[in-house]
Amino acid sequence: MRILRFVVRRLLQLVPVLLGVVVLAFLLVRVLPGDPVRSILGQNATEEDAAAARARFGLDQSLWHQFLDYLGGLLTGDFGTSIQSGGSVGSEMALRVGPTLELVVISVTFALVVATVLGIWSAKRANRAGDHSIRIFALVGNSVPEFWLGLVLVLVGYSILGWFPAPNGRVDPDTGLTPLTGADLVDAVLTANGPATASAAAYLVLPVLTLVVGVVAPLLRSVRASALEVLHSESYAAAKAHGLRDRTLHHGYLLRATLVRLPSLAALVFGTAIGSTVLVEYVFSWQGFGQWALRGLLYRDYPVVQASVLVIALCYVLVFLIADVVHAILDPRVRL
Amino acid sequence: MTVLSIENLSVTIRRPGRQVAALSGVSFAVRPGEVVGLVGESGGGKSMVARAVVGLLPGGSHATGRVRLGDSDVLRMDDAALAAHRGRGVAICFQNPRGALSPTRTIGKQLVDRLATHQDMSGDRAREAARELFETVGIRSAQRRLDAYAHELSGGMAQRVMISLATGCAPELLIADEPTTGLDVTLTREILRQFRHAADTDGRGVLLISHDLASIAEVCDRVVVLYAGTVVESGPAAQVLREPAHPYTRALLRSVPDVGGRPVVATPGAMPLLTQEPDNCPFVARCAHADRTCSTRRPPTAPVPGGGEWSLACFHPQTRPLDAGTPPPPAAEEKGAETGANPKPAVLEVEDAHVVYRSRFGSGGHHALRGVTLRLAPGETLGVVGESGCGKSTLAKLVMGLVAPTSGTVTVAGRALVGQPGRPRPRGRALRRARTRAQLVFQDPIGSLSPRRTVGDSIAEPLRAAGLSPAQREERVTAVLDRMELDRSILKRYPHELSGGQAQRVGIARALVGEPDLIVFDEPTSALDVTVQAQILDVIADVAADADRASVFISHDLATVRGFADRVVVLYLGRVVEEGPVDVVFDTPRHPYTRALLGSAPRLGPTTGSDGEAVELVKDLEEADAATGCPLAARCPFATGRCRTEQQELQSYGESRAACWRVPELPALIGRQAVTP
Amino acid sequence: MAELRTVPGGPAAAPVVVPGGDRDGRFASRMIIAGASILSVVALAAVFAPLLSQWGETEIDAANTLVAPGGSHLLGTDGNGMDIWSRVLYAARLDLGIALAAVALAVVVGTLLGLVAGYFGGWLDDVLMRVVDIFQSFPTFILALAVAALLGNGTINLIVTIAAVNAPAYARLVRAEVRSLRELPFVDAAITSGASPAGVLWRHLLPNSLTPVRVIAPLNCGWAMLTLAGLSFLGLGVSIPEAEWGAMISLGAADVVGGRWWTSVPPGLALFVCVLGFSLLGEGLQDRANAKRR
Amino acid sequence: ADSGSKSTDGKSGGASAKTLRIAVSSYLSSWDQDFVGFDLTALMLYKNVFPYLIDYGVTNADGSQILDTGNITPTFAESFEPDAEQKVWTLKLRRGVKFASGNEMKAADVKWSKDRAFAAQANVAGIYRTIGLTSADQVKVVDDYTVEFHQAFPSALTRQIQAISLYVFDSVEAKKHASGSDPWAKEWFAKNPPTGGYFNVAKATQGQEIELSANTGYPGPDPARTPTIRISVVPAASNQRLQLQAGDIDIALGISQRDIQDLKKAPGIKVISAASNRQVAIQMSVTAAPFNDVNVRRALAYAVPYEQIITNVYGGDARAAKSPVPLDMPGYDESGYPFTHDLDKAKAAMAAAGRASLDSELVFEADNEEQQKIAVQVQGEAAKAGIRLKLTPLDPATLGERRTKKNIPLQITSGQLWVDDVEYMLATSFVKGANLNYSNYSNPEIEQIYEKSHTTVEAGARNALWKRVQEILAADVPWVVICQPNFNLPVRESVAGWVQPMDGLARLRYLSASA
Ligand SMILES: Nc1ncnc2c1ncn2[C@@H]1O[C@H](COP(=O)(O)OP(=O)(O)OP(=O)(O)O)[C@@H](O)[C@H]1O
Ligand SMILES: Nc1ncnc2c1ncn2[C@@H]1O[C@H](COP(=O)(O)OP(=O)(O)OP(=O)(O)O)[C@@H](O)[C@H]1O
Ligand SMILES: [Mg+2]
Ligand SMILES: [Mg+2]
Ligand code: NI
Repeated sequence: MRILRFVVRRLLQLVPVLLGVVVLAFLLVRVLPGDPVRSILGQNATEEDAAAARARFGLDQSLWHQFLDYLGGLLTGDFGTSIQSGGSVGSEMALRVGPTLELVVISVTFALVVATVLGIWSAKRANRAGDHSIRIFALVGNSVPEFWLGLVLVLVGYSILGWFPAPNGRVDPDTGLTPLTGADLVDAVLTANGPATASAAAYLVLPVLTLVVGVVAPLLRSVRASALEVLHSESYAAAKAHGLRDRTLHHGYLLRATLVRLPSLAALVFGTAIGSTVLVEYVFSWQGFGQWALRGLLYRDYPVVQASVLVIALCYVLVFLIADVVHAILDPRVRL
Repeated sequence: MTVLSIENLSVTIRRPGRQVAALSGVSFAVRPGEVVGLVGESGGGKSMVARAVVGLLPGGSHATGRVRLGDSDVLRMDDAALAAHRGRGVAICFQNPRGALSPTRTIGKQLVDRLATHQDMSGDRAREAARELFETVGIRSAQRRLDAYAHELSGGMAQRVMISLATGCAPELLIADEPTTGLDVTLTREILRQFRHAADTDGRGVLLISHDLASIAEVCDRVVVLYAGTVVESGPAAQVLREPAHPYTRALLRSVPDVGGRPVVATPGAMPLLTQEPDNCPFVARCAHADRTCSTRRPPTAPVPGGGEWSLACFHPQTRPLDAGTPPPPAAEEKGAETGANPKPAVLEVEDAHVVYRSRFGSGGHHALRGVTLRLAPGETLGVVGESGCGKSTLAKLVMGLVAPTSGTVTVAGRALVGQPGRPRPRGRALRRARTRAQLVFQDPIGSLSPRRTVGDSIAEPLRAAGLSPAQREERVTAVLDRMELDRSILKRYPHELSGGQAQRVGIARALVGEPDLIVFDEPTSALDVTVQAQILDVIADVAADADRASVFISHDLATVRGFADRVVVLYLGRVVEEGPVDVVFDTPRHPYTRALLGSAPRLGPTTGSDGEAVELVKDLEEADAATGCPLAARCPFATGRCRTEQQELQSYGESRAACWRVPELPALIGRQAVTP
Repeated sequence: MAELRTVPGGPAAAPVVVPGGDRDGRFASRMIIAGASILSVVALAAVFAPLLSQWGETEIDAANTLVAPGGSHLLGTDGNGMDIWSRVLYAARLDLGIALAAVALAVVVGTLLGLVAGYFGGWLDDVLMRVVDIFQSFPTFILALAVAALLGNGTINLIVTIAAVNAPAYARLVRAEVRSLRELPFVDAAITSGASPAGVLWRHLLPNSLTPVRVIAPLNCGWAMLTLAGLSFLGLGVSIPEAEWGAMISLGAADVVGGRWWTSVPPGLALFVCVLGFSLLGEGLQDRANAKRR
Repeated sequence: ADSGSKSTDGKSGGASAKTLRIAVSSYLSSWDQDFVGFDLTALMLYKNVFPYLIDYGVTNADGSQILDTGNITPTFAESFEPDAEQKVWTLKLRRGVKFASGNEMKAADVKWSKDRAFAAQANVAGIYRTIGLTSADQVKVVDDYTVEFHQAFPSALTRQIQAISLYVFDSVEAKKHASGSDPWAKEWFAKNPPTGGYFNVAKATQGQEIELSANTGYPGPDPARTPTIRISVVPAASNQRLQLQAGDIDIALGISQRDIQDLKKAPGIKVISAASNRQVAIQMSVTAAPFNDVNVRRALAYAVPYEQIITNVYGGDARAAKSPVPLDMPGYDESGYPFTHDLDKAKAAMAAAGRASLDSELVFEADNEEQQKIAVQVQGEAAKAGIRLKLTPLDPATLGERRTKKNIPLQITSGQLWVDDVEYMLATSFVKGANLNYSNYSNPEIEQIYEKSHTTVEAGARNALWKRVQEILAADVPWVVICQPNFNLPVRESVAGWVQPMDGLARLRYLSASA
């Protein structure tokens, strides 16, 4: 399989990148000012207490030693122990990644669908009122800071209209959801928990909306431009000039050709969305990965920061890889 | 009875700030089973006619007149009628077939779509029909090709698919918009025959659009000549081509080089861009016979006396046959004698050079040149011919030091321009100076100029490398501009503001300005319009005649080489298959491949350039693979086991050399082939 | 290719008019004009802020905190007693300045990287692009926090941060452009004319590879502003109490709930309008570029 | 008025007497009180889920219930009494106290818990030093229900210190999760609290919500009044406010000052107010330029706009402070405290220092809106006296590090002393090397008074010492004391029984809600 070979080759290429990320994150947290252990010791701790605490977390070792230990841990899937909580970073992270990924994946997917439908619609009516208004709307949405939009949505959707649950989490605890993956909607569906599914979905609406509004504009722009290009392309003109029916034209000649260039942009958008969830999480009390990483950074919880950087980087490169594969599947011209 | 009848069609395109009168009172008709050629220069309105016929005029068009298809007027059809009309009534083959095929749908599906829409076929039956159609247009292993994508096809193959798509709609009228541009001669003939076939067997009307009168002459029943959106002449192909009456038709024909050695006569000037329907003869500015009447009144279209359907829009119809009165070219012997008598040190020496393009991943690669040996003295002009992909550009790059030989050596004026096996790698300023000794003129005149640098900058580039002061540079640049007959004001312009002809003059100016020892022309005219091509060929002929400079002229078109090359080499799949003085090779070709090339070259009138019958190659290029032995073996009708196994070396046959051991037997073999095809 | 239009019916003699064509690019031009005018207004406001407001950027009117719009405070005051109107005006300086400087820095660095990687290819390309990958996959806010914590809050650091986040995209863009440009004949022409590698890069590849950059940069400026606002929201923005829209919004955002809209809506609108200006400009330019490609 | 309480959760809405919902700003960092975890949410939860053997009593002040720091009573213990020398303290455990696991609390649990604290060399171990407890051997098990604490020296602060340190873990349960490499079961503690306090942790969803249920195994006085308390994490203050207004939560612990002013007028909500001992100050580094010059320090103390801060930052809800000793603390004496907002005097002081202007940075906690606003107000006025301040918000880690390095020229501090006594204040804040002495302040006379106070027990004599302390501090001005903000807590009207914690850590056991 050529695709498989391509994937393997790309995966190999990821190794140096991830290693670079690991090294960079490792060094970066350590050159930052701030003492990771002071905040867990209390005010009355002496220098000896601090030294003992450092020794507990291996922070008294040489940088090399620490790095090799860390790398060795990574290879066995051990992300280390959080300085702040004393718990295993791996298991804490497992709890946090699910909710955030769920949020981002749903948002980006939704944004992609919206962008595709509206983008093509818009391109077919290029330079008419409908087209213009859609583009302006997308631009407007794109120009509002996400946290601000989130706060307003909470005020309107929850406080004034009362349509959505309070921004106090991801699912109603009374529904007794059994966590599996951490992604509540997925868990609810997997455990066939009806009320939890409804609740998780209701909780998702506003944050997803916030993110979608934030990311849909570039996607829409791209789809519209591609669709226009296809509509103006010789090949589409040829198909049209041969009198093919609209349905055939749409499905056979427009859709796939339009979507060819979308995956790499979608990956980019996915990356920025992961980055900006930290704000959305704050506004909607989402308690996901972003807030966890941010807190880790504020308290210089080295293992947490390192792990979160690595995981975000991993998501990022994997999403790009997936995008490339999808692109290769969509576009027969791509040589693998 | 006519399939298509266009009556007094005028199209004006109005956009804010500009207006183009694309067509002005065009009238002609196409009958069933008839092939009508629509010819003229670029911008003449040929495609606009095609668009009007399918109802795809560009936005902002204002159209008057009628485009009748059967009983109805295409211009005034409603959406439903148009939808029914497109495909079933008319089907178009587009100019750039690879671009006109959807890149993301298999060609099989694209054809099935047509069959499903217009012939109510579906499922397996449609696929089966698609396969058959592919076979009819000459696609081998059609079943497999059904699942191919457009980008996997060669130009020729793509054009065949395009034709099958168009015929798959079962139209009454088939329009082909420049179906053979970019294809080489052997393919062109093959493709054009498909249209003749469609007219003859299916009784369709065919409208064949081309800028190249010569190539379509053979298949057309009638031709219509468009100039600046007006029909200047139309009539039976044989008559119009043999004794064209309109000065423009004559100019057009004379711009086309001919393998027979008839010289190219350039017509100065360019086609005007009309903003409204002309009220004079649009050709007046370029016409040698023009008088006051021509510039004040528009000549009406009138039948040529005694010409049957032949009609003309000119106050001064010409009657002489085309070739009369044009003197034969200056004898080539003169030059040859000069080089023979005076062996100067070679400017260019290529010794057994191989070029392999490594593929980016993994092993293997493309062997683009295999053991080419050349030697060129100052004042000499070498023609290099061969079909697309045979390695002509690679040879040019090799000479220019843009690719390094995988083995073998290349020197220009005694110096190497690039790292070569077993030699020290040239570097730095010395290398840059050495590079300016050889200059290249590119196929794509505009693309070879840096888009964001002014023309002046581009021309002065070699001088900058030579370290000249700005004042010196300016002096040299103005000198060369004068020689290229370019206006000074052009120096401040950017490439996209130039016409193709101007850009190519600039390209030649840049090549000349550093007074190099060697100039390589890589298909310098193939991207240009017919009449412009003739003008540029004039310029090149002049440059190539410089006594202290050697030139290499690369072309896929044999005829253009004949005009001014001293010697010619024929490349096939990276190998030199034949070599010799130009007239000898053209008049007595030895190698079967050379014969095939010459045989398929379009020819006007009765002149036959070479002796004997032509060789027909049996397969398309892309299906031939050069294994060991003779590269042509897979396509050569005379190939034997020995051809397939034994490497062919150049051997002398008279004044020329050819790499084929069967040369002596060939005339006899060809005779037999002609009898039993 | 042509717009696909059917030709409407009508009497035989009258000309048949195909609609469209004339509107090509008009919307793009309008967007460009609208974007440019918005930005000029903002720029003017930034320059003439002292003339347009009677209060200073950080001047405290202690007796009037959180007063509603009207009276001596056109748009009211914030919790510190600072005049919102004048702060919104002054903030334009920092916001525009940081966004433009950050994008400029990103463009310069990214372009250089992309040029070198794209032109020389080979291992250098591999190494540079992996570095770019690393930076690009590094989470924005963590990078920002790290820079802020490393260098302290301040304008320069914000510029560096936002530039670091954006530079990889430019590097990729320019590299891709250079790699396709490199195959074009004009590069060969420059080489055979004896231009040095630096000359080819600088005089031929650079100017031509900037076309997509020019289109992306305005969009990116808008995006940079939003990032800046996000950073301010996380407390990583400009130094307090300098006026910056994002910081003002994040300080005042919670007030909206209490009905004190004026602390965050005016800076929010200003930010919105400014980003919209950039977006319109960018989208217009992109439209135009696309139209040209067609 | 209570239109918001339709809400999504029918169960809790209907039985609101049984369930109380509290919003906090962040999830606790860890359940392990010894080794890690030092955020306020965590400390508050510890107070409620781990058995503290002695705790403050409750008293009524100005009509509100407050913790009585002067009255420390046994809760999970029967008694906690010293011997005659005040060196050996005997702790008698209450019988029948059950941990969440059902195990009974025994002396061994106390011993194991204290061993663990000493092993951790962190929070408690540090605090114990002040009362002469430095090693695990000093804690001795007498019988199943009796433990002795052998202090190295007698201390007047023992009860106070033990009130904040004497918590006990379920050692039987915890030991099950210990291992050779992890003898103190740290890994397990991080996620699993071996509780047995007034409440047990019924369910904890990491980062989101903690459900507490009343510990039915507590036989002592003042058991928890509400069977279930839900603590949900809502980081955005404005969201807490909206949810409180909508009736989706009953108590909002993380609401901003401005919202509190609004909520006072909101229907269905009451704001519990009480004077507090929390003091806000600016500490000046007396060992580094420019604040090593006492005149510069004076200049700043005159330049700070005290009233303006009280109005603008606290909406008037704060008491002006006129001494480094907190208001209400025994020995407080504001006579002779010179500093008010007076720019002329500030300029004069600057002139006395021989400076027209100077530059410095003012450090405060990032993400702390209150401090940020104070900083802005101070910056504005100080500039008028020629003191140009660069505002530097620092994240917790950087702040912590710089504080240990003692290299911050000016910083805003805010907090309350856990022990309501000037001796404790001196010990923590004004003697050389004290932990909260970020000013690096030291004065030989203060050191002397501090030594003397260990043995001075009579109140009058102590007050005389404290008067002198306040004179010295007013002359040396190591701190600019800004004010003492009142405590405000917005709750639903149905909430009753709030006891104002003088240590800032809510005691949830007193809370109840009427349906
Ligand atoms: N979409 C359009 N908008 C404006 N002008 C157009 C458009 N298409 C063609 N034209 C103009 O109409 C005239 C005729 O163009 P047309 O494409 O028919 O020429 P052609 O003979 O087919 O040339 P070529 O050989 O280059 O294909 C030209 O002057 C051209 O500039
Ligand atoms: N950079 C390259 N990498 C790999 N293969 C190449 C490269 N350039 C050319 N080739 C291949 O080498 C062969 C010779 O190419 P070349 O461009 O020399 O042909 P040509 O004779 O100039 O053709 P044309 O008439 O189309 O210009 C072709 O098959 C082409 O596909
Ligand atoms: Mg055309
Ligand atoms: Mg070529
Ligand atoms: Ni078009």
